Amino acid sequence: MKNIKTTILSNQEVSPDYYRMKILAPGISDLAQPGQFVMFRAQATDEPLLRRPFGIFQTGTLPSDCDGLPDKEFVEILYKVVGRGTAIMRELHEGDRVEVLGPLGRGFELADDGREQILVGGGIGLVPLYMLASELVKKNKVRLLIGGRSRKDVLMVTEFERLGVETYVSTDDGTLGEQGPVTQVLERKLSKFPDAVVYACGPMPMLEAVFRICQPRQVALQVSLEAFMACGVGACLGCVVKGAGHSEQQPHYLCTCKEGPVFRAEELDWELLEKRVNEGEHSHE
Amino acid sequence: MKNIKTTILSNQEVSPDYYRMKILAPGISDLAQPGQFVMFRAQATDEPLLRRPFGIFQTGTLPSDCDGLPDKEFVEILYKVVGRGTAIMRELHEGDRVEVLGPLGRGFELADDGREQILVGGGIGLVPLYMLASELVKKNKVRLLIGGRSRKDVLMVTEFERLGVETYVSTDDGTLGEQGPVTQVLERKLSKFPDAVVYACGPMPMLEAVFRICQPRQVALQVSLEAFMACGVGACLGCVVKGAGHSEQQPHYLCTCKEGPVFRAEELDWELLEKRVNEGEHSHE
Amino acid sequence: MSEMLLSAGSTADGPDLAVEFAGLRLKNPVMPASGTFGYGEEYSPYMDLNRLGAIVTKGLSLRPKAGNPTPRIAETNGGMLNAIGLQNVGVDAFVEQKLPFLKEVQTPVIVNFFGNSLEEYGQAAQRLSQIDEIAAVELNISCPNVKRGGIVFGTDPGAAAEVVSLVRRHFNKPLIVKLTPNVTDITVIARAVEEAGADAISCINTLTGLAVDIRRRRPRLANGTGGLSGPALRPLAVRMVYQVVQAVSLPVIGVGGIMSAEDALEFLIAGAHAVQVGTANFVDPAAMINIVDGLKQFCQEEGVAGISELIGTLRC
Amino acid sequence: MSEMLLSAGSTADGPDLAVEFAGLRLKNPVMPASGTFGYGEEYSPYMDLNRLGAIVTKGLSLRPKAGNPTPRIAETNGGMLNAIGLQNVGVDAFVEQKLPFLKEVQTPVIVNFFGNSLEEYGQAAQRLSQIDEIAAVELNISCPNVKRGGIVFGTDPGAAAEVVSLVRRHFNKPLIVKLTPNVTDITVIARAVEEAGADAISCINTLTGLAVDIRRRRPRLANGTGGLSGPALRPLAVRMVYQVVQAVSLPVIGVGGIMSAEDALEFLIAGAHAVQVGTANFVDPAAMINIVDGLKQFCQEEGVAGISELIGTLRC
Ligand SMILES: Cc1cc2nc3c(=O)[nH]c(=O)nc-3n(C[C@H](O)[C@H](O)[C@H](O)COP(=O)(O)OP(=O)(O)OC[C@H]3O[C@@H](n4cnc5c(N)ncnc54)[C@H](O)[C@@H]3O)c2cc1C
Ligand SMILES: Cc1cc2nc3c(=O)[nH]c(=O)nc-3n(C[C@H](O)[C@H](O)[C@H](O)COP(=O)(O)OP(=O)(O)OC[C@H]3O[C@@H](n4cnc5c(N)ncnc54)[C@H](O)[C@@H]3O)c2cc1C
Ligand SMILES: Cc1cc2nc3c(=O)[nH]c(=O)nc-3n(C[C@H](O)[C@H](O)[C@H](O)COP(=O)(O)O)c2cc1C
Ligand SMILES: Cc1cc2nc3c(=O)[nH]c(=O)nc-3n(C[C@H](O)[C@H](O)[C@H](O)COP(=O)(O)O)c2cc1C
Ligand code: FES
Ligand code: FES
Repeated sequence: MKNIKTTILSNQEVSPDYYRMKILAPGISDLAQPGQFVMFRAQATDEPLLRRPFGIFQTGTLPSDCDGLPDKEFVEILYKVVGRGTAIMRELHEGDRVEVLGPLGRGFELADDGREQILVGGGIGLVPLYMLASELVKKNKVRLLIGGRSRKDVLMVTEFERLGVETYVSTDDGTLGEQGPVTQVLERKLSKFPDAVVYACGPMPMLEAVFRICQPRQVALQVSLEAFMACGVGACLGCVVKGAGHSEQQPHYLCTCKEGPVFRAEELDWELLEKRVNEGEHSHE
Repeated sequence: MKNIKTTILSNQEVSPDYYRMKILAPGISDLAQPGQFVMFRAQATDEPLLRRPFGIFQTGTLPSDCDGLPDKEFVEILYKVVGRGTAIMRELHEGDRVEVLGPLGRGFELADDGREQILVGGGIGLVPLYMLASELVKKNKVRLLIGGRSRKDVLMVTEFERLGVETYVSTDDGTLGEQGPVTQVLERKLSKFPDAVVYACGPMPMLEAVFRICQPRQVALQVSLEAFMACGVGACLGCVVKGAGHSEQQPHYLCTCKEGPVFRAEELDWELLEKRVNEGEHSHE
Repeated sequence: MSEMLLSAGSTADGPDLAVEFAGLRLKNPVMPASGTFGYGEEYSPYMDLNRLGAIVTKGLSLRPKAGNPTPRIAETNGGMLNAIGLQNVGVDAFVEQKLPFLKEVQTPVIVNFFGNSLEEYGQAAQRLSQIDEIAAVELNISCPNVKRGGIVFGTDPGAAAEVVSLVRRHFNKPLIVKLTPNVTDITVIARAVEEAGADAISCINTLTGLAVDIRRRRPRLANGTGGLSGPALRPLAVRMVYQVVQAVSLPVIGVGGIMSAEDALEFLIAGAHAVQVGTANFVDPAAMINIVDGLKQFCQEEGVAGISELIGTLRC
Repeated sequence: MSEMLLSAGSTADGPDLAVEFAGLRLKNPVMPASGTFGYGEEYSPYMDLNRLGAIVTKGLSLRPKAGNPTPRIAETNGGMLNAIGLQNVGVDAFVEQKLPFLKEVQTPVIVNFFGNSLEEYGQAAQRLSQIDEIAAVELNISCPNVKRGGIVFGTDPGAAAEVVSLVRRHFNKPLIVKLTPNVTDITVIARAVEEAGADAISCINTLTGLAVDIRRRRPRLANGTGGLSGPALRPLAVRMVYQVVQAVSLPVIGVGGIMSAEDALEFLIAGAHAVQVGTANFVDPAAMINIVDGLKQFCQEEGVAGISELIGTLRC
């Protein structure tokens, strides 16, 4: 784990509002596990104040430019422009100075013991699944179910296919792949491969739906969560999520940044998870 | 006077830490008078919060790029990197979006009635004198006395000479021109041309010294001042300077942004001016 | 588009931004904060003053006031400190030199004023009550810069009530009282001011701060301390507006760190009937106009016919 | 370089950053602010904890505490709001699980703690007094998030004195009391706390703020309000530190919005004996180390032999 001031190697638009950024990151690149993330900040900006968390899309090494310098170990992130921080990121260029802290958090446990491997992702949730898939394909057949509202929310299909992953696309509006929710495809696959293990990352309602399908079938499920984060290392307790057994009387919180972002489904309190965004019922303290 | 969102035409280093920036500024360019200034802000930055004041170095028109667009009326500023705002400015490129408010303030009165015209400037204080000189040379012989601590503080000599201005350089350490303060040269010139009018811009101690020389000789003197500014238009009253006749009992403040930045020497309270930076004697209110 | 298609309260121009409170009817809820907009004139080359909900003047005192020595302003992170010291031309010069210009503008004029003693407050109120062109006054009991002025009145409920009662006696148009955030419990002051006869509350003035020039080991302001304004302050201001709205039944004008329509909406949703924009004017003279336009757009996007439907809709 | 050339107080390594106050001797005046540095361990992969002047823990209570629902944090301009709700493992788990790690670090450990009642404060103090490895405690009477906790004690001089006296009775190592900025006059609380037996004062905790999600018309924090921290707050914190330093004879630890050595120096020059760094740790885990290095460099540039020569040198 390292906190480095470094430079950007490349920053390219891959589809409207989606960008891939390669960051020179020796000492982070080599340690990164699928499902881990980094805290990122463009060095020039004080606004926004806090670093932003991004999943590690992939790691790798670029050959040196014959300039006598060592090979360039990089971390690559894939981000969607949604607000102030990411709007600033889109303007960055090769050579710009940035700060990166990582690799952070607990990644996916590879359950690559011969069982069917099913990945479920939507939108930007595909990011951590890519690095996971690159690991899993070494020993297993990997299936990826990609869901999205519409054609434009479906990313990286070719990249996954190039890894040898079998991809199934579904969109709510039918503009790409089959029409309907990704869970419809998941149900079919699980009927066929009841012993499969499932890894999921995406919006909360999708994860919820995936959980509702996996739980009665006793399918092993790991999910990667998001949360507002300030520190990324377990120090601020800002990013917690309700753990299994949580109650008002006996609260049980887990740090998304440190105990996650990947959790086994049974570690979480799914009843309350869903309510996360709707909290605020509580009176002022 | 206009408040525009516009773009940068060019931003070039002229010597270490000094930059010239041309800004597309129709509606400002054509109104600007020598000694006036603009309030500037790079559109992307919220930190620093406030706009920064910069004297107008020159205005002009760039021919259109044969792209069918109209000619490009620009305002040019010349700035020194001293802090956060100017550090951000140095990184800006052609095409970057900026906000400019101007032209602001009261510029120099052209006393070009045949009298000798003497300009005295130091460091970044040369900025407003350049546009002034370009006006004055139309009708008069113009002499510029440039002072600075050292060779590197002396800028733009060739530019002024190209206008037809006779320049006299002096530095404290003698690394360029004559050794000694610029006021030494001024004294010589005023002995020769006792009817001259003087225009000065530069650090406060230099202006002070210029005033001490001009006053007993009853030489007409205009000085351009700096002050911290928030609004630049006379609304916040943050930029005031003590006017002639100021006293604790009968205070008399002038807005540097609106009633200045150029003042006739007799409008100011020179006793108290000097103390400006040392104020803070006052007890808490 | 047929009239029939318009929902109640909206006009052919889209959502209705008009607000009504304390006997004032404003075409929209956006006005400058006192002291950041001079006497109106200063910004008139850059904007159409007719587009504002109201104009609020620099704080006036009965007699002219010279203000503090310089430096008077210093920038901080997300904000600025000021210690102008309430420099102003005085009521008479205002009437002679500034009001004629404001009369030509189709926007209500609110005069912010203060005194350095109870007596001065009373005299100023009396003098202001004679000026027809003033739509309302805003009583500054909260300026943190003047030794024997604002701070004494604004931080003590008894003193606040006393000065408000006195001014109330001399002034029968809408009386807005502007509160300081430099207190333990702003609702105590708000209630005192309500009982004393205020018609509305402006909330908040600046927060007292100190910035140090570390090389010179001196305060960066000649006055020592100054008032913090700007976006840094906004969460504090929104909190206090919400508290005051809950505590009293007077309408509240929200002020503190508003830079954009989104910021203004935080205050309106928290219960403010109008907003004042201060430091943002310095950052961008177009700020208030952009906010007015942004409010309209937000109403459109959210499908509400008028801005007043949004006021006080915060669910805590 | 010969020893002879060194001015008093400086060492071969350059200026001396050591500070001494309230019976503590710290190698430098820089320490984390409670709640922003976990229990020390969390940041240990990124920095050498031995380089800090002290380590201050997350606020502890006698029994573990679960904290508030989420979202617990929201970013604002130049700052952030938090309503963690004082989630902590409790004193016993701290001693068992966290302290062993801290024992290995050559840096004094200061335990921040709180209670939800007088009784709880007393019990926690008693329990903490039994732990040898603790160099000092920091009593949080200022947390704005807990209904029956901090705020009651920290805003009322009588209540503040009561809790400090009680804790004082149970605890004979250095007792630091941390004040809230949410008060009209912080010197009143500071004096009460001094008389009640505090050895030092930390100044300040967070300022209560509210941020609104304008689309959902809900507070952005589940708790409603939260505590504002970060550089936005700094001018307020520096002002209050200066006021407290003038008002009492206790040493003061400055905290609020420190991001850089320059920021830390504002507090030291205003009279603080040490500084705490909070939100800056999130922005850059190297912040405190950079500050330590920057303080040394500043002393060198200014030609002072030791940082303590700079403390309280502000001329107002
Ligand atoms: C562990 C983790 C991994 C992530 N991986 C990726 C990734 O690979 N690619 C990617 O594009 N994004 C990822 N995110 C989300 C990313 O951090 C946010 O999109 C980003 O912080 C938004 O910054 P902003 O300044 O542009 O948006 P803001 O202006 O801060 O906010 C814009 C919108 O984004 C939401 N938002 C802001 N911060 C977060 C956050 N931390 N988590 C969730 N929502 C947030 C806000 O509620 C708001 O609606 C990840 C988040 C986490 C916690
Ligand atoms: C009417 C006017 C015309 C000016 N013309 C020019 C010009 O042509 N070229 C040029 O380079 N500079 C000019 N200046 C000064 C310029 O505005 C400041 O250098 C600039 O604002 C510094 O911004 P910063 O963020 O880089 O510095 P900051 O980080 O804000 O401060 C760095 C240093 O600059 C000083 N400073 C900051 N703002 C001002 C200010 N408004 N006036 C004086 N000192 C300040 C600070 O005290 C500090 O020591 C002018 C100022 C005024 C008032
Ligand atoms: C330069 C300046 C001058 C001010 N003068 C006054 C004043 O005369 N009377 C007053 O009531 N408030 C005055 N204020 C306070 C503002 O009206 C406003 O309450 C405060 O700035 C917070 O709003 P903002 O963050 O939008 O600036 C002044 C503020 C600034 C920045
Ligand atoms: C996430 C977070 C948690 C905090 N928890 C505590 C706490 O447990 N006890 C305490 O006394 N202060 C707590 N604080 C307040 C800080 O210690 C500090 O006083 C405040 O953040 C101001 O400093 P800063 O601007 O450097 O962050 C917390 C602050 C933050 C941001
Ligand atoms: S982000 Fe700070 S604890 Fe997780
Ligand atoms: S800068 Fe605002 S009055 Fe001059």
